[in-house]
Amino acid sequence: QDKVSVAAISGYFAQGFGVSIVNGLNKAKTDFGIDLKLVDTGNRALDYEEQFENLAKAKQYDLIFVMGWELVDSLQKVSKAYPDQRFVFIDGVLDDPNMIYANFAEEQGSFVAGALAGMIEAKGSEFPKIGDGMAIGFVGGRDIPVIRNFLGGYEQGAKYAAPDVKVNSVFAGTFDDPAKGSELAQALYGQGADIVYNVAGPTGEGVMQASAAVDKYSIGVDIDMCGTAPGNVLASMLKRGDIAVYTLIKDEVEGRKVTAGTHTFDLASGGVEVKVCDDIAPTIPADVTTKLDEIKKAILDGKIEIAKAK
Amino acid sequence: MEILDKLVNVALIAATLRTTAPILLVALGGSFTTKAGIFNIGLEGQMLAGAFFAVLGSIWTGSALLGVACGVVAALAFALVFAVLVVSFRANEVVVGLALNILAGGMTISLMKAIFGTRGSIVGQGIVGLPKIQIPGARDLLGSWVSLISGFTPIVYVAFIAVPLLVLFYNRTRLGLYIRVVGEKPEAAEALGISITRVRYIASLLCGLLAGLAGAHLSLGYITMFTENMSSGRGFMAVAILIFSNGDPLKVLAGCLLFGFADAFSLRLQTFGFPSYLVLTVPYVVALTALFALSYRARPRIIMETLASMQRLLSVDKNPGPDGKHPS
Amino acid sequence: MMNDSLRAVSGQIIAVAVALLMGAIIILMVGESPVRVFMTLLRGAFGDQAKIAGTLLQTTPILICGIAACVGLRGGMFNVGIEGQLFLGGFAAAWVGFAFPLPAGIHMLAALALAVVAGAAWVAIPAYFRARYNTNEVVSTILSNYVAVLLTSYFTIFLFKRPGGWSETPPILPTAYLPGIFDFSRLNWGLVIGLVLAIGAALVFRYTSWGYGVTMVGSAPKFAEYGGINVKRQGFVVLLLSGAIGGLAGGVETLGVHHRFMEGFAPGFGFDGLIAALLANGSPVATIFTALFFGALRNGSLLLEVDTGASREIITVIQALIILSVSAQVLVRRRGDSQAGERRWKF
Amino acid sequence: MSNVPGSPTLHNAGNNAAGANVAGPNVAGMAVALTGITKRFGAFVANDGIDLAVRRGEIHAIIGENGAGKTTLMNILFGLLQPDEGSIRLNDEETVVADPAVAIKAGLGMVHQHFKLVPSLSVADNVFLGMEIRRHGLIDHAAQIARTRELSERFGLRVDPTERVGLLSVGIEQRIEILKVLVRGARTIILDEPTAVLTPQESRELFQTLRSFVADGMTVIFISHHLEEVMEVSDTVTVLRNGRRVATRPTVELSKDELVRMMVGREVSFDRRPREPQHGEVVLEVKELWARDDRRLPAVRNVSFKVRSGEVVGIAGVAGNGQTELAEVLSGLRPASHGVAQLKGRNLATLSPAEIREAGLAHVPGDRMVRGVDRNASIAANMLMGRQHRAPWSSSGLLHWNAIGQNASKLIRDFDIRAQGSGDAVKRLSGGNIQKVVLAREFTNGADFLLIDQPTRGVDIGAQEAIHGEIMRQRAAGRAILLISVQLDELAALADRILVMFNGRIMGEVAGDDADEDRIGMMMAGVAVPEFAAETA
Ligand SMILES: Nc1ncnc2c1ncn2[C@@H]1O[C@H](COP(=O)(O)OP(=O)(O)OP(=O)(O)O)[C@@H](O)[C@H]1O
Ligand SMILES: Nc1ncnc2c1ncn2[C@@H]1O[C@H](COP(=O)(O)OP(=O)(O)OP(=O)(O)O)[C@@H](O)[C@H]1O
Ligand SMILES: [Mg+2]
Ligand SMILES: [Mg+2]
Repeated sequence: QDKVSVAAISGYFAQGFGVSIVNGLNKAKTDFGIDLKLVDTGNRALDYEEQFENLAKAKQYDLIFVMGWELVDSLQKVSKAYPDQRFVFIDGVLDDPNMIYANFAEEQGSFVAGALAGMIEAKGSEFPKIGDGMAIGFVGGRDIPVIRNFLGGYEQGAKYAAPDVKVNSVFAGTFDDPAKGSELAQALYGQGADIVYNVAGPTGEGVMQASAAVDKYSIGVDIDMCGTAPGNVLASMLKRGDIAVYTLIKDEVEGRKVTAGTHTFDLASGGVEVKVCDDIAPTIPADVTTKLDEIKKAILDGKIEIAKAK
Repeated sequence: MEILDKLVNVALIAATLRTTAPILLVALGGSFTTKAGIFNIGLEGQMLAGAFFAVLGSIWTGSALLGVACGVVAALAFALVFAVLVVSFRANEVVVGLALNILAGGMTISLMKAIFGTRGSIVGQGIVGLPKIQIPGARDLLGSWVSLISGFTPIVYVAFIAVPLLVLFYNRTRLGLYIRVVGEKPEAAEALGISITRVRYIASLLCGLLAGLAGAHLSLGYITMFTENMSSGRGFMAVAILIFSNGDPLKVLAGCLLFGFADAFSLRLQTFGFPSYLVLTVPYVVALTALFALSYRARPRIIMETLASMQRLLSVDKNPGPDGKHPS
Repeated sequence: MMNDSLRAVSGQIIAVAVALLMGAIIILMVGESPVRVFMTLLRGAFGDQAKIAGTLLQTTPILICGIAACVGLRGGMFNVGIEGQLFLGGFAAAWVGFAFPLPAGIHMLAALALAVVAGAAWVAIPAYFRARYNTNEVVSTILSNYVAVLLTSYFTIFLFKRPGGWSETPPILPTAYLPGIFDFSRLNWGLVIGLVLAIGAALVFRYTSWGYGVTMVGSAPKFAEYGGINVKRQGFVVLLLSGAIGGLAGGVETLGVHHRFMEGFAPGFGFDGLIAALLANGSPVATIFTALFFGALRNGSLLLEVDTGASREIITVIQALIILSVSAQVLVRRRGDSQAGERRWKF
Repeated sequence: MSNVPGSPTLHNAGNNAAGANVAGPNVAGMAVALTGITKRFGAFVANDGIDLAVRRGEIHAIIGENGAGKTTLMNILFGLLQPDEGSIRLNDEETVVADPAVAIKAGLGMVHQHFKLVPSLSVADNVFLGMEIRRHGLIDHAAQIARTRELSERFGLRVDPTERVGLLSVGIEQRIEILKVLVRGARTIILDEPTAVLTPQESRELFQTLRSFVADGMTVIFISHHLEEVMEVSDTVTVLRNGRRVATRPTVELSKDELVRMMVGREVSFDRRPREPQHGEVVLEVKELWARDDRRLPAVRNVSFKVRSGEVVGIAGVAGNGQTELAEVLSGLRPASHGVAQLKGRNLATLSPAEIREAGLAHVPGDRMVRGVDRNASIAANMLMGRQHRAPWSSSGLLHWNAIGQNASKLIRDFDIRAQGSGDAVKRLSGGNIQKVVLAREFTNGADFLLIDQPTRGVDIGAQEAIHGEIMRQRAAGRAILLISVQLDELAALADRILVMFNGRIMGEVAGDDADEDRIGMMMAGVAVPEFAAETA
């Protein structure tokens, strides 16, 4: 087989999860020498279909990775018009049987993150920097279903592991305003939350920096954010877009043509995971670690059902 | 009551000051152009350019201050282009302002891609942020109120100190006076040999200076990173405040505080379960309400006018007419 | 006369050329070939039937928003809130489209009508305060944009979200679709609506007593008042009309292209339209051409990203440069003129 | 063209066509000498090779028809415009007046036709604008106020330095303008139509001031359309016509008639018009009318009068004493706060401006640039205003531009408007011609009541004559006319009765035939003159 050629299209390459996908694509490019084309959709719904067509008409891409729910409509139309073109839809499953899906279980990772945060908050002043607010926080980007899914998992995890801990959630309404993220986080900290989980792209960066400013804890998302505020980042909930695209491309390069169907990336496959930051890990009480492992196992065994947001 | 305590406290005031500072700075910048008779809708772009180049400068030089300087220089460049087109070529200021906003958005993204290979945000990468200033002894004096005056990055102080300085500037310095005259009555300035062109250039550049500072504050002070479109409408907000304050520094301050407060307050409201999308409209709705209320108030008021006319009647002639009794 | 307009047109062309030259330099600087970039742009905009249709598709909302802006400008009103009116109009049309089954044709007209009403209603308060208390409409409409976008997001996500999937309303019923023009493109009758509006507006302004009144209100309000024209009412009506057309733009997008309302679906069209109208100096007919130009740039840029290494933001930059250099009108303006002179639009 | 040998200085400058033909005994040199000044606006030549020499210590009047190029010439002299050709010598020194700063430095000062004061600043700030007194780098407001007070006392120009200019009357504004010029150490003062807005008393005071200036060795150049003034106060007169200098002569050698002839190239009679008393029915009746100004203060107070058809009722008064507000109430642009005004028996308060026009009002507004025309629109479009809903200019909402254009062309001919065609933008016309556009529109729409506000303000004498003739024709045609003017001679020439307004009230009434300038002047200044006041009481 000659050189594998891959395109990826999204409006979110700039943000956490998108960044991890771009990382995976770039790694694949270095490792396998594939052709890679990144197309940024921007944010005008009118443009999407034309962009898909431009890619499909080129007839040169073996796989086209698509990320973002707002693209679904255009994607479905174009994939119907170009049935030979293989599209990989990342982060969801549609009802089109001809498509390849890379689905993530962000609610599982968020559940674990919620459990971790809840248990640590419940420790109160036994744990450094924790007050007696018995609350943890969540800052979302826009109030959209994907983000709600994170929040849902987080809330359920906290409730499961530490029923007394309250979850305060807020949304910035934008992914592009770190200053607002910082203010939101400070508002949450001010109201007694000691740990804030952010799922808000660049807005979330503000949350991480706010945790450093007030010396509380934050939890990163999508990629490893432990470096942004050392000592104040408790953990990162990794959503390994990089692993997903890399695996699929690897299959393709090695001659196992990726075929229609759903590929699930969850706790079990390492597609989502909670990474406790190295500088924090030693301070985590043993009972928390133990309980966390139990929870992970229970999820893997299907003993814990996590409701998905609609 | 507990809810109220949770909502309204020192932290809220501190947050108000933080949210106010960037808008205040950029609005004070716009005050120069507004006073000079130029409608500058390009504040947003100047601020964005300032934020981006401040981060670049900070990375390149490893110094936050030099970063700020870079941001200011970039905003000044935008301001200069604005001035050349609007003042010298007399282009429509709204077109130029909007185009410069578009340019700033496109340029920062293109440059980000060219320099860092990514779109989106620049985080880490060796950006040096501005330090927070702890005022020595403040804690002993003020106790828990200390967070109202201590612990901000330097540009926040600059923003608030700029207000009285601008009052002084407009009332007591020659340049300030000329800026006002050029805006209010350009023929007068021209007839006296005050160069309208020069004054408008200077006003535009002063505006760029403060807008650049505001941008640098956003990316090196408020937080330490750059992200696409991170000015997030603050420039437009400043334009709104400028119009109803007419560029007067004290009114600008009042408008910005109102806005900053609405912003900070609404962020807190969300934690009580109001839908985020509705809560997020609060600052804009507050600004709109203020705008409408102020213009409603500016409408002739019967009591005031009757008083005034009675006063005048008394002072001018002895036999008052029916005015007191028949206000229109 | 002829000479004047000829000079003006050649001025515009040279201004665009200057901007393209600057653009070429920038393209060189980011390591691409300007020739290739411009050829790709051309191909992307006019390369084949489908591309031309795509360009016209992009032109449609810019044109309708541009006409909305023109109508306002003619009456001395700066409607910077077209964006918000478009969002509300789009949502209103979608709502009629999915919530009220009606016979074909009537359904579409009803949906468009509600879009128009929504746009007008959204600008009504700023318009009222502008007319009655002289409240600056630039500010009030800019601010109401933010509210409109957030509000439609709220409607979409909290009240009418389509079960599962992205934040969008349920799809509208086919009875409400605005018919397409070709089967190979999403181009639809919205373009015709835009063209009719443009030419209609030009004719109304030139050839009706009402249009004469509006023009006078816009260019010399005190004179119009003196001449017996009700300036306040006319200003109110003009803003309302402008808002109505803005709402229509949203309705056309929803019914003609997307067939549902998506949260944040069309950022910037209002501003594009406003700039197109300003570059056309408030003339509806000239706006057809400026809108087409912007539409072509946008559509061309979509191919650019696929076929070359340049990013679409380069086009944003070039677009901004074009606007700047056209606005400078380097050739048609005399430089030594007094700065004290009046400006066309003053705040 | 007068061909008089040039003065020695000008001769030395290599120009023998200059017109300083006054050889006073103490000619030390020329304060100002312009040579061959030409200024074109596009194809139009506003100044055509003008030479002008002004002796030090004289009052030099410049007269000419509207659009003759007077203001243009002064603007060039003061550096506000650059000449296309020609040179300027100030105090015997060749000078390129690149901008007003150069002129000011050379000792020139200019009081403009339209005042250039900043309303939000105090009197003192305005006076010192551009040359602020500073201490430690900051403006010293106290010192400026003190200096202004001192100056105003020294030159007898009474002002309160601390008041905001926006609140002051036109007469005081002019004093401030003159103070501005003085404080800059001007030795040569240019005044462009200084008396157009003043009362006779104020004008007289002004002339006294000017006299005292020249007595101090200063030089005054002033532009005026009032020939009596020119005769009374100037030493030398320069006449411009069509952008050229026609003559420069010592005033004593000239008669008014000669001046007029030189200005317009023909005779103009400016006498009282012959007229028969008319006793038509009452068209306008105003009863106990009150109205407020923009600051919501009473501006019209308890005014009552009637205007009959075939009658011209004049309203005299210094600008700003309620005339504008009265006119606005009568045209429906301003609500009355009390009292009634009836047009042919219909209460104006119940009608919109458009309905009042329908009911039979024609209005020549005092502020013609703002109210009277759209400067950017064509003459035709301007002449359409108010009749855009009427046949034959429109039908069922559609305009008929052919008819509109033809009508405009006809009016351009009938009213002798100097324009290239009905498509010309109004802003290209001179002040007087713009006024004729307004008059042409208003006088031809068949209204029974003509409300005419300052018909000849800033209009040259030839045009004045034409306008006055037109007003008398309208009177003869049975129109009721309310004529508001600050020019007493105009009122005396045209009005059957003159009402004098002061501070919003009617101080008294005089029959047009025995109008007495001094008495009216006293009433205009607010001094009650018992025998007249009695009539209206
Ligand atoms: N004629 C003029 N036209 C335009 N701007 C002027 C004019 N004269 C002064 N300015 C501006 O006013 C400011 C003060 O000018 P000036 O020449 O008085 O400086 P200065 O005496 O050194 O003032 P300072 O004492 O404040 O340093 C400068 O910024 C200058 O650009
Ligand atoms: N900026 C300009 N552009 C074009 N034409 C002009 C301009 N300024 C003046 N003109 C024309 O030049 C001529 C002379 O104008 P100017 O103002 O000097 O006349 P004037 O003698 O002062 O008349 P008036 O007594 O009416 O004030 C007029 O016909 C006028 O229309
Ligand atoms: Mg003049
Ligand atoms: Mg004049």
